[in-house]
Amino acid sequence: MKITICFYSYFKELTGCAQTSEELADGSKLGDLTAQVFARFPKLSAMQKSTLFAVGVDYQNRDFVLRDGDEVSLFPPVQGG
Amino acid sequence: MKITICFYSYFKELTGCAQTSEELADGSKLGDLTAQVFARFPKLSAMQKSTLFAVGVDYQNRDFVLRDGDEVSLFPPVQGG
Amino acid sequence: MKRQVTISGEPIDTAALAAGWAAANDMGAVICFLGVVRAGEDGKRIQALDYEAHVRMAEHQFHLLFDQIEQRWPIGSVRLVHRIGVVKAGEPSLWVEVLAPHRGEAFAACQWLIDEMKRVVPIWKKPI
Amino acid sequence: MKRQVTISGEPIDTAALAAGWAAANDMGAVICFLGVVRAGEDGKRIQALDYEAHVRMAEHQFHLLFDQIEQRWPIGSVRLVHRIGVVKAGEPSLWVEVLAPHRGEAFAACQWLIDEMKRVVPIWKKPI
Repeated sequence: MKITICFYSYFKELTGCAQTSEELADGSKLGDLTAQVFARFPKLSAMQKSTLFAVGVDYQNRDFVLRDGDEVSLFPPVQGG
Repeated sequence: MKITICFYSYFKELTGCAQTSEELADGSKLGDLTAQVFARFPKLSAMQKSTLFAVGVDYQNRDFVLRDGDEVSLFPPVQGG
Repeated sequence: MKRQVTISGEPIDTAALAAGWAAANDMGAVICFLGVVRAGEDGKRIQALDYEAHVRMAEHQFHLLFDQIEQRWPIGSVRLVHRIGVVKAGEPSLWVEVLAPHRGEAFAACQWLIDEMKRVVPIWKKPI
Repeated sequence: MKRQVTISGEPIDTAALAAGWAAANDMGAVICFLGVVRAGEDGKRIQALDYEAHVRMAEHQFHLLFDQIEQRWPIGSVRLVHRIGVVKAGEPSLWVEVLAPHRGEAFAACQWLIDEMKRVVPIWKKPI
Protein backbone atom coordinates (compact mmCIF):
# COMPACT_ATOMS: atom_id res chain seq x y z
CA MET A 1 0.00 0.00 0.00
CA LYS A 2 1.04 3.60 -0.56
CA ILE A 3 1.24 6.13 2.25
CA THR A 4 1.64 9.88 1.76
CA ILE A 5 3.99 11.59 4.23
CA CYS A 6 3.87 15.32 4.94
CA PHE A 7 6.54 17.31 6.76
CA TYR A 8 5.96 20.59 8.56
CA SER A 9 8.04 23.42 9.95
CA TYR A 10 11.82 22.85 9.87
CA PHE A 11 11.29 19.15 9.11
CA LYS A 12 10.82 20.32 5.51
CA GLU A 13 14.34 21.70 5.54
CA LEU A 14 15.75 18.56 7.18
CA THR A 15 14.20 16.34 4.49
CA GLY A 16 14.38 18.79 1.60
CA CYS A 17 10.69 18.24 0.79
CA ALA A 18 7.19 19.03 2.07
CA GLN A 19 5.71 15.74 0.96
CA THR A 20 6.79 12.29 -0.12
CA SER A 21 5.43 8.75 -0.14
CA GLU A 22 6.42 5.26 0.93
CA GLU A 23 5.35 1.77 -0.15
CA LEU A 24 4.54 -0.55 2.74
CA ALA A 25 3.20 -4.07 3.20
CA ASP A 26 -0.50 -4.29 4.07
CA GLY A 27 -1.01 -4.30 7.84
CA SER A 28 2.03 -2.15 8.47
CA LYS A 29 1.97 0.08 11.51
CA LEU A 30 2.81 3.72 11.89
CA GLY A 31 6.05 2.65 13.61
CA ASP A 32 7.07 0.66 10.52
CA LEU A 33 6.51 3.68 8.32
CA THR A 34 8.42 6.08 10.54
CA ALA A 35 11.37 3.64 10.75
CA GLN A 36 11.50 3.68 6.94
CA VAL A 37 11.23 7.48 6.86
CA PHE A 38 13.93 8.02 9.47
CA ALA A 39 16.22 5.58 7.60
CA ARG A 40 15.68 7.57 4.40
CA PHE A 41 16.25 11.01 5.99
CA PRO A 42 19.20 10.83 8.43
CA LYS A 43 18.92 14.52 9.42
CA LEU A 44 15.32 13.94 10.46
CA SER A 45 16.38 10.83 12.35
CA ALA A 46 18.22 13.01 14.89
CA MET A 47 14.82 14.50 15.82
CA GLN A 48 13.12 11.16 16.49
CA LYS A 49 12.52 11.73 20.18
CA SER A 50 10.67 15.00 19.76
CA THR A 51 8.81 14.11 16.54
CA LEU A 52 5.01 14.17 16.64
CA PHE A 53 3.00 11.84 14.38
CA ALA A 54 -0.48 12.24 12.99
CA VAL A 55 -2.56 10.16 10.62
CA GLY A 56 -5.06 12.38 8.88
CA VAL A 57 -6.08 14.96 11.50
CA ASP A 58 -5.46 12.85 14.62
CA TYR A 59 -2.37 12.06 16.65
CA GLN A 60 -1.54 8.35 16.62
CA ASN A 61 1.12 6.21 18.23
CA ARG A 62 3.50 3.71 16.63
CA ASP A 63 1.04 0.82 16.99
CA PHE A 64 -1.57 2.43 14.78
CA VAL A 65 -2.34 0.17 11.78
CA LEU A 66 -2.10 2.09 8.52
CA ARG A 67 -4.41 1.75 5.55
CA ASP A 68 -3.73 2.40 1.86
CA GLY A 69 -4.02 6.10 1.07
CA ASP A 70 -3.45 7.31 4.63
CA GLU A 71 -1.78 10.67 4.98
CA VAL A 72 0.82 10.71 7.72
CA SER A 73 2.25 13.95 9.09
CA LEU A 74 5.57 14.29 10.91
CA PHE A 75 6.39 17.50 12.69
CA PRO A 76 8.34 19.05 15.55
CA PRO A 77 6.68 20.27 18.78
CA VAL A 78 3.98 22.81 18.04
CA GLN A 79 4.29 26.47 18.96
CA GLY A 80 1.18 28.37 18.05
CA GLY A 81 -0.08 31.53 19.69
CA MET B 1 -14.57 68.79 66.69
CA LYS B 2 -17.10 68.03 63.98
CA ILE B 3 -16.96 64.87 61.87
CA THR B 4 -19.04 64.27 58.74
CA ILE B 5 -20.43 60.76 58.36
CA CYS B 6 -21.52 59.29 55.01
CA PHE B 7 -23.57 56.15 54.52
CA TYR B 8 -23.58 54.03 51.38
CA SER B 9 -25.74 51.30 49.86
CA TYR B 10 -28.51 50.00 52.13
CA PHE B 11 -26.95 51.73 55.14
CA LYS B 12 -28.74 54.85 53.84
CA GLU B 13 -32.05 53.05 54.25
CA LEU B 14 -31.13 51.75 57.70
CA THR B 15 -30.26 55.26 58.91
CA GLY B 16 -32.72 57.21 56.77
CA CYS B 17 -29.98 59.53 55.53
CA ALA B 18 -26.96 59.62 53.23
CA GLN B 19 -24.99 61.98 55.44
CA THR B 20 -24.96 63.29 58.99
CA SER B 21 -22.45 64.67 61.48
CA GLU B 22 -21.31 64.14 65.05
CA GLU B 23 -19.56 66.34 67.59
CA LEU B 24 -16.64 64.66 69.35
CA ALA B 25 -13.94 65.62 71.83
CA ASP B 26 -10.53 66.39 70.32
CA GLY B 27 -8.37 63.27 70.16
CA SER B 28 -11.32 60.96 69.70
CA LYS B 29 -10.78 57.79 67.75
CA LEU B 30 -12.74 56.26 64.91
CA GLY B 31 -14.05 53.68 67.40
CA ASP B 32 -15.48 56.46 69.60
CA LEU B 33 -17.29 57.93 66.62
CA THR B 34 -18.73 54.65 65.43
CA ALA B 35 -19.95 53.81 68.95
CA GLN B 36 -21.86 57.12 68.91
CA VAL B 37 -23.22 56.43 65.43
CA PHE B 38 -24.35 52.89 66.24
CA ALA B 39 -26.03 54.17 69.44
CA ARG B 40 -27.90 56.74 67.38
CA PHE B 41 -29.00 54.32 64.63
CA PRO B 42 -30.13 51.02 66.18
CA LYS B 43 -30.94 49.41 62.81
CA LEU B 44 -27.39 50.09 61.67
CA SER B 45 -26.07 48.71 64.92
CA ALA B 46 -27.22 45.22 63.92
CA MET B 47 -24.73 45.43 61.00
CA GLN B 48 -21.71 46.31 63.18
CA LYS B 49 -19.75 43.15 62.46
CA SER B 50 -19.84 43.52 58.70
CA THR B 51 -19.52 47.32 58.56
CA LEU B 52 -16.49 48.76 56.73
CA PHE B 53 -15.03 52.12 57.82
CA ALA B 54 -13.10 54.67 55.82
CA VAL B 55 -11.73 58.10 56.67
CA GLY B 56 -11.50 60.14 53.50
CA VAL B 57 -10.50 57.64 50.79
CA ASP B 58 -8.67 55.12 52.99
CA TYR B 59 -9.82 52.25 55.15
CA GLN B 60 -8.99 52.79 58.82
CA ASN B 61 -9.46 50.77 61.98
CA ARG B 62 -11.05 51.79 65.26
CA ASP B 63 -7.78 53.15 66.71
CA PHE B 64 -7.42 55.79 64.03
CA VAL B 65 -7.31 59.27 65.63
CA LEU B 66 -9.79 61.62 63.98
CA ARG B 67 -9.21 65.26 63.17
CA ASP B 68 -11.71 68.09 62.86
CA GLY B 69 -13.38 68.05 59.43
CA ASP B 70 -12.65 64.39 58.69
CA GLU B 71 -15.18 62.64 56.49
CA VAL B 72 -15.96 59.15 57.71
CA SER B 73 -17.76 56.61 55.53
CA LEU B 74 -19.65 53.58 56.81
CA PHE B 75 -20.76 50.94 54.37
CA PRO B 76 -21.59 47.25 53.95
CA PRO B 77 -19.29 44.78 52.15
CA VAL B 78 -18.53 45.97 48.64
CA GLN B 79 -19.83 44.19 45.55
CA GLY B 80 -18.60 45.83 42.38
CA GLY B 81 -18.14 44.12 39.05
CA MET C 1 2.96 50.89 34.08
CA LYS C 2 0.27 52.90 32.30
CA ARG C 3 -2.93 53.04 34.30
CA GLN C 4 -6.39 54.41 33.78
CA VAL C 5 -9.57 54.24 35.83
CA THR C 6 -12.95 55.50 34.73
CA ILE C 7 -16.00 55.33 36.99
CA SER C 8 -18.89 56.80 35.09
CA GLY C 9 -22.59 56.59 34.36
CA GLU C 10 -21.91 56.42 30.62
CA PRO C 11 -22.37 53.11 28.76
CA ILE C 12 -19.08 51.26 28.27
CA ASP C 13 -17.98 51.71 24.66
CA THR C 14 -16.28 48.37 24.06
CA ALA C 15 -15.55 49.08 20.40
CA ALA C 16 -13.69 52.28 21.27
CA LEU C 17 -11.82 50.53 24.08
CA ALA C 18 -10.88 47.60 21.86
CA ALA C 19 -9.55 50.02 19.25
CA GLY C 20 -6.93 51.10 21.81
CA TRP C 21 -5.19 47.74 21.55
CA ALA C 22 -3.21 49.00 18.60
CA ALA C 23 -1.14 51.03 21.08
CA ALA C 24 0.33 47.96 22.80
CA ASN C 25 4.05 48.64 22.80
CA ASP C 26 5.90 45.33 22.59
CA MET C 27 3.36 43.69 24.84
CA GLY C 28 2.78 40.08 23.82
CA ALA C 29 -0.45 39.56 25.72
CA VAL C 30 -3.66 41.54 26.03
CA ILE C 31 -6.33 40.26 28.39
CA CYS C 32 -9.65 41.91 28.42
CA PHE C 33 -12.41 41.07 30.84
CA LEU C 34 -15.95 42.26 30.38
CA GLY C 35 -18.45 41.85 33.20
CA VAL C 36 -22.01 41.84 31.92
CA VAL C 37 -25.22 42.21 33.97
CA ARG C 38 -27.17 38.96 33.86
CA ALA C 39 -30.94 38.80 33.60
CA GLY C 40 -31.07 35.71 35.79
CA GLU C 41 -29.08 34.92 38.91
CA ASP C 42 -29.95 32.43 41.65
CA GLY C 43 -33.28 31.77 39.94
CA LYS C 44 -34.40 35.40 40.17
CA ARG C 45 -35.05 37.55 37.10
CA ILE C 46 -33.85 41.14 37.11
CA GLN C 47 -34.21 44.02 34.65
CA ALA C 48 -31.04 45.81 35.67
CA LEU C 49 -28.54 46.48 38.43
CA ASP C 50 -28.27 49.91 40.01
CA TYR C 51 -24.60 50.51 40.88
CA GLU C 52 -23.57 53.03 43.53
CA ALA C 53 -19.99 54.04 44.26
CA HIS C 54 -18.04 56.15 46.72
CA VAL C 55 -16.35 57.49 43.61
CA ARG C 56 -13.32 59.33 45.03
CA MET C 57 -12.53 56.46 47.36
CA ALA C 58 -13.12 53.85 44.63
CA GLU C 59 -10.67 55.62 42.31
CA HIS C 60 -8.11 55.81 45.11
CA GLN C 61 -8.55 52.14 46.01
CA PHE C 62 -8.13 51.14 42.36
CA HIS C 63 -4.85 53.05 42.29
CA LEU C 64 -3.68 51.29 45.46
CA LEU C 65 -4.41 47.98 43.71
CA PHE C 66 -2.50 49.17 40.63
CA ASP C 67 0.46 50.01 42.89
CA GLN C 68 0.46 46.44 44.12
CA ILE C 69 0.15 45.04 40.59
CA GLU C 70 3.13 47.13 39.56
CA GLN C 71 5.19 45.60 42.36
CA ARG C 72 4.14 42.02 41.70
CA TRP C 73 4.08 41.62 37.94
CA PRO C 74 5.81 43.21 34.90
CA ILE C 75 2.64 44.77 33.50
CA GLY C 76 2.70 47.38 30.73
CA SER C 77 -0.76 48.81 31.18
CA VAL C 78 -4.01 48.45 33.10
CA ARG C 79 -7.22 50.16 32.04
CA LEU C 80 -10.41 49.74 33.99
CA VAL C 81 -13.88 51.14 33.42
CA HIS C 82 -16.70 50.62 35.91
CA ARG C 83 -20.12 51.87 34.97
CA ILE C 84 -22.35 53.13 37.78
CA GLY C 85 -26.06 53.95 37.91
CA VAL C 86 -28.60 51.71 36.22
CA VAL C 87 -27.05 49.07 33.95
CA LYS C 88 -29.59 46.96 32.08
CA ALA C 89 -29.31 43.18 31.82
CA GLY C 90 -27.10 42.31 28.86
CA GLU C 91 -25.02 45.47 29.18
CA PRO C 92 -21.46 45.56 30.52
CA SER C 93 -20.77 47.09 33.93
CA LEU C 94 -17.03 46.40 34.03
CA TRP C 95 -14.15 46.46 31.57
CA VAL C 96 -10.67 45.44 32.66
CA GLU C 97 -7.78 45.38 30.22
CA VAL C 98 -4.27 44.24 31.08
CA LEU C 99 -1.30 44.40 28.72
CA ALA C 100 1.83 42.46 29.59
CA PRO C 101 4.87 40.96 27.86
CA HIS C 102 3.55 37.40 28.41
CA ARG C 103 0.17 35.84 29.02
CA GLY C 104 0.89 34.28 32.42
CA GLU C 105 1.38 37.59 34.19
CA ALA C 106 -1.47 39.21 32.25
CA PHE C 107 -3.95 36.52 33.37
CA ALA C 108 -2.64 36.55 36.95
CA ALA C 109 -2.82 40.33 37.31
CA CYS C 110 -6.25 40.58 35.71
CA GLN C 111 -7.80 37.90 37.94
CA TRP C 112 -6.13 39.31 41.04
CA LEU C 113 -7.38 42.81 40.25
CA ILE C 114 -10.99 41.65 39.89
CA ASP C 115 -10.84 39.54 43.06
CA GLU C 116 -9.35 42.41 45.09
CA MET C 117 -11.78 44.91 43.61
CA LYS C 118 -14.65 42.83 44.97
CA ARG C 119 -13.02 43.00 48.40
CA VAL C 120 -11.97 46.63 48.77
CA VAL C 121 -13.37 48.97 46.12
CA PRO C 122 -16.48 50.76 47.45
CA ILE C 123 -19.05 49.93 44.80
CA TRP C 124 -22.42 48.33 45.54
CA LYS C 125 -25.26 47.04 43.43
CA LYS C 126 -29.00 46.74 43.86
CA PRO C 127 -31.23 44.58 41.61
CA ILE C 128 -34.07 46.38 39.84
CA MET D 1 -21.73 25.78 23.52
CA LYS D 2 -21.24 27.97 20.45
CA ARG D 3 -17.85 27.49 18.85
CA GLN D 4 -15.94 29.04 16.02
CA VAL D 5 -12.41 28.58 14.71
CA THR D 6 -10.77 30.63 12.01
CA ILE D 7 -7.25 29.91 10.77
CA SER D 8 -6.46 32.43 8.10
CA GLY D 9 -3.81 34.62 6.57
CA GLU D 10 -6.02 37.70 6.97
CA PRO D 11 -5.19 40.29 9.66
CA ILE D 12 -7.25 39.81 12.83
CA ASP D 13 -9.97 42.45 12.89
CA THR D 14 -10.23 43.06 16.64
CA ALA D 15 -12.80 45.83 16.30
CA ALA D 16 -15.17 43.58 14.36
CA LEU D 17 -14.62 40.73 16.81
CA ALA D 18 -15.19 42.98 19.82
CA ALA D 19 -18.44 44.18 18.25
CA GLY D 20 -19.75 40.61 18.57
CA TRP D 21 -19.84 40.90 22.36
CA ALA D 22 -23.29 42.41 22.12
CA ALA D 23 -24.60 38.94 21.33
CA ALA D 24 -23.69 37.49 24.74
CA ASN D 25 -26.89 35.84 25.86
CA ASP D 26 -27.11 35.98 29.65
CA MET D 27 -23.38 35.43 29.94
CA GLY D 28 -21.93 37.40 32.85
CA ALA D 29 -18.30 37.14 31.83
CA VAL D 30 -16.44 37.72 28.60
CA ILE D 31 -12.72 37.02 28.50
CA CYS D 32 -10.77 37.97 25.50
CA PHE D 33 -7.12 37.15 24.97
CA LEU D 34 -5.06 38.71 22.26
CA GLY D 35 -1.60 37.31 21.49
CA VAL D 36 0.59 39.91 19.84
CA VAL D 37 3.90 39.32 18.04
CA ARG D 38 6.70 40.97 20.01
CA ALA D 39 9.60 42.79 18.37
CA GLY D 40 12.00 41.62 21.06
CA GLU D 41 12.21 38.22 22.73
CA ASP D 42 15.21 36.74 24.57
CA GLY D 43 17.26 39.77 23.58
CA LYS D 44 16.78 39.17 19.85
CA ARG D 45 14.98 41.64 17.60
CA ILE D 46 12.58 40.33 15.01
CA GLN D 47 10.55 41.98 12.25
CA ALA D 48 7.79 39.38 12.16
CA LEU D 49 6.87 35.76 12.77
CA ASP D 50 5.99 33.48 9.89
CA TYR D 51 3.29 31.07 11.08
CA GLU D 52 2.69 27.74 9.38
CA ALA D 53 -0.19 25.41 10.16
CA HIS D 54 -1.44 21.96 9.23
CA VAL D 55 -4.76 23.73 8.79
CA ARG D 56 -7.23 20.82 8.62
CA MET D 57 -5.60 19.10 11.55
CA ALA D 58 -5.36 22.33 13.55
CA GLU D 59 -9.08 22.98 13.09
CA HIS D 60 -9.87 19.42 14.16
CA GLN D 61 -7.60 19.64 17.19
CA PHE D 62 -9.23 22.92 18.25
CA HIS D 63 -12.62 21.21 18.07
CA LEU D 64 -11.34 18.34 20.22
CA LEU D 65 -10.23 20.94 22.79
CA PHE D 66 -13.65 22.61 22.59
CA ASP D 67 -15.26 19.21 23.25
CA GLN D 68 -13.22 18.95 26.42
CA ILE D 69 -14.07 22.51 27.48
CA GLU D 70 -17.74 21.73 27.00
CA GLN D 71 -17.43 18.76 29.35
CA ARG D 72 -15.43 20.59 32.03
CA TRP D 73 -17.00 24.04 32.30
CA PRO D 74 -20.42 25.64 31.65
CA ILE D 75 -19.23 27.81 28.77
CA GLY D 76 -21.62 29.65 26.45
CA SER D 77 -19.29 30.34 23.57
CA VAL D 78 -15.69 30.03 22.40
CA ARG D 79 -14.37 31.88 19.39
CA LEU D 80 -10.77 31.56 18.28
CA VAL D 81 -8.88 33.16 15.43
CA HIS D 82 -5.29 32.23 14.60
CA ARG D 83 -3.56 34.15 11.89
CA ILE D 84 -0.99 32.31 9.76
CA GLY D 85 1.63 33.52 7.31
CA VAL D 86 3.75 36.56 8.08
CA VAL D 87 2.55 38.54 11.12
CA LYS D 88 4.53 41.71 11.77
CA ALA D 89 5.73 42.68 15.24
CA GLY D 90 2.95 44.60 17.00
CA GLU D 91 0.19 42.74 15.17
CA PRO D 92 -2.00 40.08 16.79
CA SER D 93 -1.57 36.44 15.81
CA LEU D 94 -4.19 34.99 18.16
CA TRP D 95 -7.62 35.98 19.42
CA VAL D 96 -9.44 33.84 21.96
CA GLU D 97 -12.83 34.82 23.32
CA VAL D 98 -14.71 32.89 25.97
CA LEU D 99 -18.22 33.72 27.20
CA ALA D 100 -19.48 32.12 30.40
CA PRO D 101 -22.05 32.77 33.11
CA HIS D 102 -19.31 33.64 35.64
CA ARG D 103 -15.74 34.83 35.46
CA GLY D 104 -14.09 31.87 37.22
CA GLU D 105 -15.00 29.37 34.55
CA ALA D 106 -14.32 31.87 31.76
CA PHE D 107 -10.76 32.51 32.99
CA ALA D 108 -10.13 28.80 33.62
CA ALA D 109 -11.36 27.69 30.21
CA CYS D 110 -9.52 30.45 28.35
CA GLN D 111 -6.19 29.73 30.02
CA TRP D 112 -6.61 25.98 29.61
CA LEU D 113 -7.40 26.38 25.91
CA ILE D 114 -4.27 28.45 25.24
CA ASP D 115 -2.06 26.05 27.22
CA GLU D 116 -3.45 23.01 25.41
CA MET D 117 -3.27 24.73 22.05
CA LYS D 118 0.47 25.17 22.57
CA ARG D 119 0.73 21.44 23.24
CA VAL D 120 -1.39 19.85 20.51
CA VAL D 121 -2.48 22.24 17.74
CA PRO D 122 -0.13 21.91 14.74
CA ILE D 123 0.99 25.49 14.22
CA TRP D 124 4.62 26.57 14.08
CA LYS D 125 6.40 29.89 13.87
CA LYS D 126 9.68 31.10 12.40
CA PRO D 127 11.23 34.49 13.23
CA ILE D 128 11.91 36.79 10.29
